[in-house]
Amino acid sequence: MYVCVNITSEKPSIDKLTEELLKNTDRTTGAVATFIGFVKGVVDGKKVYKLIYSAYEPYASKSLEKIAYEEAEKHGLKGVIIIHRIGELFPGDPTIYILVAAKSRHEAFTGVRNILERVKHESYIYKLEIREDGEYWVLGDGKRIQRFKEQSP
Amino acid sequence: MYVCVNITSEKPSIDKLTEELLKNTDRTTGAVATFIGFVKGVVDGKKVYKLIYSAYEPYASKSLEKIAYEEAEKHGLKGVIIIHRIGELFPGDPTIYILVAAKSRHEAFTGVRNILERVKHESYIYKLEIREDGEYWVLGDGKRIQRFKEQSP
Amino acid sequence: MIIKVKAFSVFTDILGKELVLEISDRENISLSEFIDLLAKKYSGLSKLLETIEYVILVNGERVEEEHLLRDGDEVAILPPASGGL
Amino acid sequence: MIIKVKAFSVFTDILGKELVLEISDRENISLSEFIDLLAKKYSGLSKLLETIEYVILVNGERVEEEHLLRDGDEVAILPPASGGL
Repeated sequence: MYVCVNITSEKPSIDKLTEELLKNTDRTTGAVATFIGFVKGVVDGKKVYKLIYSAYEPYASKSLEKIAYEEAEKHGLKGVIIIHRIGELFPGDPTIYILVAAKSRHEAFTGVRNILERVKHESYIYKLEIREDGEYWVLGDGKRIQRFKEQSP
Repeated sequence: MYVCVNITSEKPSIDKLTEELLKNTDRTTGAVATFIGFVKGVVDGKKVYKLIYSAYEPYASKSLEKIAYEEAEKHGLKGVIIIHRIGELFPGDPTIYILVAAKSRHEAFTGVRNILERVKHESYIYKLEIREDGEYWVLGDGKRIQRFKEQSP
Repeated sequence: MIIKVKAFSVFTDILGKELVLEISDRENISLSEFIDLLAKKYSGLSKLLETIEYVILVNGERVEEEHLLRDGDEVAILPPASGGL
Repeated sequence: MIIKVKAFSVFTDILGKELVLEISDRENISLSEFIDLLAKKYSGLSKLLETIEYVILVNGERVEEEHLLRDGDEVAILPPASGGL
């Protein structure tokens, strides 16, 4: 079972990640399912200027590893890669990459979906949304609190 | 709605396909779900040497386009790319790429799964499996008939 | 009247990938009559058509058995697809 | 005794990203006593802790409220995660 996680400001190559996954799994891998999240340019009808992601390291990376191993075990996955980007990201920028290798398409799809849901809730990664109508901390799956302390200039 | 299909012997770049999808969809795209199929090195416990895919063109491409448009309509997808490779493919080689762009992860996952199932059944694309125990035509989702006419040398 | 036949997958074992038939002894021929004619000419085809599911297309379209073929038509004989993976 | 506090997301509005507290007037302090002390020092923290769900970790682990902090411990105050997309 191959697991690789990374929290980084860099933008990775999906081709290289896919090759890495294939190289590190055995010859019975028939399916790779991938999810990529992108910064949306509009949320709740408001223009989004950028997102700022921050992570509580090293525990955020450890949480991603835990999710990857547990889901791989549960669904018989052959390989899992999770890359989460942090820092300033702009509309159209990719935020997260989840790649899952499995013998069949069913395992791969189930694996990638479950991993994404768990990353959203268990990852110690946090999002600030900078929009035309203010700055919002995003808590959990959609709750927003307006930022009440201006960042020092 | 952006649709691109291609039946080719070439191996495409997933990074380029993903960029193409983002470039051709609007700013509310938040999710891209991707499926890539690979030639397995072992099937039914037998070593696989190679697969030979053939397509009935131009109707195979038309069938992929039909599937892409219909599923995009049905699930509110923003973009669909389907690339199917033909010719000789060896273990570890990618055979099919399906990329789906949507506003949310749920639409993207549902879209890519449904498109894959339909491609398997409605695409006028055919597979010959060259294995250590003979050559098999694959019919539908797993039925195999041993080839009874040797290819001329 | 010239009819082109395209075969795929297991049907190529019997018919080859492509063949061109000239029908000279009659004015017109329905799709089912044409398939019967093929089956007489190529042994093994009848048995295969009884054994597996198949689709026959004329110029890429599904048509009725009684559909009359025209000069230059392309008839394709296809087993269940196996694209995807 | 030195305790490092790390705040994330909405908690940084009150605490900043990181602060270091020196507890000199007592031998030991439980996690809940420490959070009470923080709440006295930083107005708005109590209200926020009542308003939203949160997790407090000590050196990356979930611990009981009565857990006694030790010199050099890192206490993190975290709202619900919002990674992914």
